[in-house]
Amino acid sequence: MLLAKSVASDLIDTLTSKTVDGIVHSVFDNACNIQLDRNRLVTLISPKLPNCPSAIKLDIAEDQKLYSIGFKTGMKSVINKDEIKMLKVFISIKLTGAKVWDSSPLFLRSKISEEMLNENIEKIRDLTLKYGEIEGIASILDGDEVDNNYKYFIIDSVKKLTKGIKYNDYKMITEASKGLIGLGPGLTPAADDFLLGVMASLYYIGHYFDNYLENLKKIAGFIIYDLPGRTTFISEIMLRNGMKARFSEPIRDLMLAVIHNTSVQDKCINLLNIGGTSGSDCAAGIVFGGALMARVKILK
Amino acid sequence: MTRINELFQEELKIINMGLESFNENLKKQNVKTVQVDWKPPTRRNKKMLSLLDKLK
Amino acid sequence: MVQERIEAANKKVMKIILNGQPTLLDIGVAGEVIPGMTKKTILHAGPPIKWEKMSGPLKGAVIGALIYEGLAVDEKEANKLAASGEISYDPCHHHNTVGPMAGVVSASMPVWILQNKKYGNYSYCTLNEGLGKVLRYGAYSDEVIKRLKWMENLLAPLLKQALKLHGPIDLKTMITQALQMGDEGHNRNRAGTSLLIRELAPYIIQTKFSEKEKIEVLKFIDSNDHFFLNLTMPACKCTLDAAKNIEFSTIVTAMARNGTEFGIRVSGLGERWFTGPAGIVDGLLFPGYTAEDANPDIGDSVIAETAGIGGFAMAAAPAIVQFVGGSAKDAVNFTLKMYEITAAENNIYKIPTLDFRGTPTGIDIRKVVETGILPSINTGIAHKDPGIGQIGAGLVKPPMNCFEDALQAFVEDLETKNLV
Amino acid sequence: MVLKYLIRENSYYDSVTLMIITREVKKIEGVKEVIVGMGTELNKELTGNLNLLTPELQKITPNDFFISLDSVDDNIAKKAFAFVDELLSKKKAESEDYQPSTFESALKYMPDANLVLISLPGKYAVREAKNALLNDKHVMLFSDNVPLEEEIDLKKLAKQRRLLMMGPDCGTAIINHVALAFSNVIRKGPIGIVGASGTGIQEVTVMIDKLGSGISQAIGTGGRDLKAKVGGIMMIEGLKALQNDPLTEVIVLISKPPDKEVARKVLSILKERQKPSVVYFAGGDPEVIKEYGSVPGLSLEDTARKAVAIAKGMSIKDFTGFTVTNINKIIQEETKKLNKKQRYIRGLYTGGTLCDEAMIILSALVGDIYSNIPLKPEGKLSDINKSYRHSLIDFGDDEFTRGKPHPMIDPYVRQERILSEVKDREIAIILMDFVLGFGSNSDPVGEMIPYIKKARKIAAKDGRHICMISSVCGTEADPQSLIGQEKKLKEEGVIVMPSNAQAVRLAAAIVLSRRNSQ
Repeated sequence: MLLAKSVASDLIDTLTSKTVDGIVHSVFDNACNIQLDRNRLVTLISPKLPNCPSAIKLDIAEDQKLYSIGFKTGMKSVINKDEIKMLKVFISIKLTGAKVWDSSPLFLRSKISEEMLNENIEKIRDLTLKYGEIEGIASILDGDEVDNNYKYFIIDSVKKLTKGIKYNDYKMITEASKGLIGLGPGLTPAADDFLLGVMASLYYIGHYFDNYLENLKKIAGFIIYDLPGRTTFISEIMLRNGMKARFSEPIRDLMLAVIHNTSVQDKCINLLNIGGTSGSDCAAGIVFGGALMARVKILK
Repeated sequence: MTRINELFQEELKIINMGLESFNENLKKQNVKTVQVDWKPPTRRNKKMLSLLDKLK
Repeated sequence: MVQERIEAANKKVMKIILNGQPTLLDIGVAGEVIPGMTKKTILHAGPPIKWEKMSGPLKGAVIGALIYEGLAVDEKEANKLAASGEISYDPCHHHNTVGPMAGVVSASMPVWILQNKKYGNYSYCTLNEGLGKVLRYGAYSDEVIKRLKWMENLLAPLLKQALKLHGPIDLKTMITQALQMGDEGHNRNRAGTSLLIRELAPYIIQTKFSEKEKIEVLKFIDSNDHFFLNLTMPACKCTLDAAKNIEFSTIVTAMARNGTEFGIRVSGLGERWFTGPAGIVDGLLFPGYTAEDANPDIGDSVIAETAGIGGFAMAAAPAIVQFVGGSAKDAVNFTLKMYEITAAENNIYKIPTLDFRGTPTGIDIRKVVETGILPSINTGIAHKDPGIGQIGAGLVKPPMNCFEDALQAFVEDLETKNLV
Repeated sequence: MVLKYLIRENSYYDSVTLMIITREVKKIEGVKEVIVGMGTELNKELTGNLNLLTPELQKITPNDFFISLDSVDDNIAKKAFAFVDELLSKKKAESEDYQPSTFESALKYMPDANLVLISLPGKYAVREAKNALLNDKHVMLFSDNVPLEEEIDLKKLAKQRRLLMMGPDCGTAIINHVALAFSNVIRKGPIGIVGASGTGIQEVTVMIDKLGSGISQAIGTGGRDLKAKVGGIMMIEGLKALQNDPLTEVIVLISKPPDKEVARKVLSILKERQKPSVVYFAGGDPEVIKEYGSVPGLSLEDTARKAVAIAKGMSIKDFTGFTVTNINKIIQEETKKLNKKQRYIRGLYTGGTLCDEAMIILSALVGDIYSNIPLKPEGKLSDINKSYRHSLIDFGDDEFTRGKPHPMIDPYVRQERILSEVKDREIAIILMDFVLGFGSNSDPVGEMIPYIKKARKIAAKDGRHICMISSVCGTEADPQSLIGQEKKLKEEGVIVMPSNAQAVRLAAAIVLSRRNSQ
């Protein structure tokens, strides 16, 4: 019997005493994804990883590999708000009594000046180019220096996206995102991480400039307008959570640091270390989205 | 009826010592088989082998 | 032919081991019941070792025992006394005794008294102190000393009375049941502890102690899953001791480690120890600890594997496998591998998940050397600094040179008797 | 440019591994472009832009993983993908079945085992084989380079304990319809086979299956059983067993030309019992065989046809022609395509006995044949890597396989050779065998197709047509699909013949018709 250390609020809210069937979608060293139905996911993670939406952090030793506990792709499981039971094996995970990690946004009043905000955004750009992985699409941050196939392929769509958001042109936004969703290496394709970063800035910096939440939500909605079937299942869930302003701890911490001017450097480095190129691609999105919102300030 | 003819009447049950691909192919034919994780008699040194042989 | 002679000797040894009847008789005071024990004797786990060579947990335990015995007032004084030469250190094994982890036994400590009903030999073991900051992990704070005093003045006398009322307990049957309830007798003893409480509870109630004291004792035992370990170990010890010194037998009758060295004894080679460096345990560390914190392997509890349970019955305890990062199937594979180096299958200790096949029993040094397969031992991991306690659990293997040296000595022995 | 791709449906790899792959593969010298990712629309579109897209890649879904790679030549691609495979398949600590460490413990784990299949390195294999025999287990010894004396001791011990000792160097056997090591899936039937040659048994059993009949048992004895010193110990034990076996009605014996004395001993065993038998001694004297009442086989195919005829109670006729109806049309067409200087045949064989049979048939029709395993010493190629006039190469022979996997598993050596052969302006025909069944490569023909294409291009550069002829030794029930393999060859314009013998005869006929039309 394993214990859950913490459970994401967005997940626990959707679970009731009625059990739901799940199938193990994929298993890695520190994570195991269980697909509940068409668009619901449970991610079991090692305590080593930060909290993120739809995740359950297991109470096991840091270096314990999840696949060695016995999770295997295709394995059936049964889930309700108290427990996850893996049917064929001896494993069950107790959820009752686990800490709830609130994945919803933390919009706190900010007292820093606009220059400070812009400075923080530029700092993220420099750190990403210096420490980040640029095999994905983070290379678009530096103009001409690095060239890789993805950069040329998406430069127009990115320009169209920023223009679309600036002029509230929903058609342009959806067209732009159609040229981005699903592109790039990685289990969560690089461009998806980028879009997640854009949405993070949209919400947090949008809130800094006192935009109405509904306006921000509408724009986010159009960014992932025709998402189904365009990218991997895991990435789809990530973008859906992003649309509802639910971001993983490293992203949320960085955004809070940017609008409160606290330890931007550490939080940024922390994000850059996530996954292969995911962290850097997301940081690139944050910079693009941040620079845009700092210019536009109030969305129509 | 030689012992070889007895074999022809039995269900094949195989001990496979060596290439694992042979074992996999036998499993594909639903043959009861066991793969031996074989290593040279004593991995350390000849001395131990000679000691063991003295006790044989 | 020498092979027949060896096979005959081993057959005899296995008969003795499989017919052993470990029975819990009584509780006594170490200094009075353990042969060769004096006020200034400190017994410890594993093969012989000098004070200077001892590792952190063992030194801590010695210091704690000296303070507990009133031979020293504090750590400084105890340290001086320990190194003074006045204290004589000896392995528990040399006195029919076994002790978990540091395994330190001093004169006034209460001990279980067991007898192998079939062959009459006795064995002894202290009572288990529980988890966390305890003497066997090298802790010696006041809290530890206080608990040892409490065990001496309340726990032991009360259990002694209860045992007298109940009469001797057949441990072999109890261990057999525990193996079929998810224990393997080394790292997992929850079932055994529960069976013991159930057996003694009615008699504990009848003892002449206050309500509060009885509750205290029952709560103490219930709070410690490993309470039964200190009975499984002497049970294995008296089972194996009956099979000591059988000429020409290559069966291992003792394995133990003192935190610095791992040692084995072989039936046909009498009292001699064959030692090698104690290994670092490969396992699951509790959150917050890393491999650097781990002390090399320590404790007499590997007597369980020597008698065919513990790591040799892992298939019976799938829950344990989580510690070694494997699946339930791995537990079965670990046990199956042990059949390759043992002489017989146990007649009583059976494993449900292997269709009640007897556990692999009686390690044969010839098979260990020939196959290159080492006994796999489930064990707890102690922190290398005294007084911290257990920081994980996992699997460890003895150094191969113990078995090679033993084999060489065995052949040389035969050569002197020109039988080879 | 060589484009290679890999698809893994519904599989997910952690992004750090993927990043390492992309980075490391790009570093491999000779890799032009690589793209790694999931099969989303955009990734496929981008892959198309980089012209790394293939029809197969077009069909994958966002939850499928793919790698597409463009490199200078195939070796680079092969190296890159070996690296990728290693990274992708870093085996998770799955717990498979229990694997005992020694023969004794395997015996304890499976006491009712009745056969031990040994493919350990030669010097250890003998010790384990003896161990198995002493424990009354039949043995199939796949390992080669076992000293002859050891083989004799093992076979004597087996005979004394009335056990089978198949091998050493025995690659093919089908016992109780289980394909052991390199064997095909053959229908059940009345024909029992004892053979001293691996691919010989495969060709005969496959032919029997194609003719609608089947086998009871196929016993391998290893290539040296009929040598004088060994004296046919296991061949004789095998024949006796088949004679006592109620399910065996016809006995077939296959071997290279045996020692005279041993041949007599073996044939007299066949003579004693009433069961009919067909004997193929690879070019041996048919008269001796007739003397002892057995039917001589003129080729592996002929042997199979005769055994099936006897089994079906039909009349026995020699067969040395073709079953292909428009054979003359094929011969004319191919001859026309060849220029005057194109005169020689080059045979690239993975099966040793098939190569032997080809040499026997060809030397009778077109004269001297050179080889790394010549019929006559004077036919030995001075450099086995350089063909001369008519040359047939057995890539399974020790000189080629030392330290390398058998060509039936890894086609690398033959892939290289075909490219060098076509550069010779005097060659008219390339002969190739493809052996299916368990143990062989999962797609033997597929592996050769790119090289056949390249070979044709090389020849076409100076207007030469190369006539390629093949036969596929396999059955419909084999793991590789026989029809699929033959279709791939035909699509490349390779003439696919029903048997090795007919393929070789066609080659001879074309070369002769080319010479006569001079």
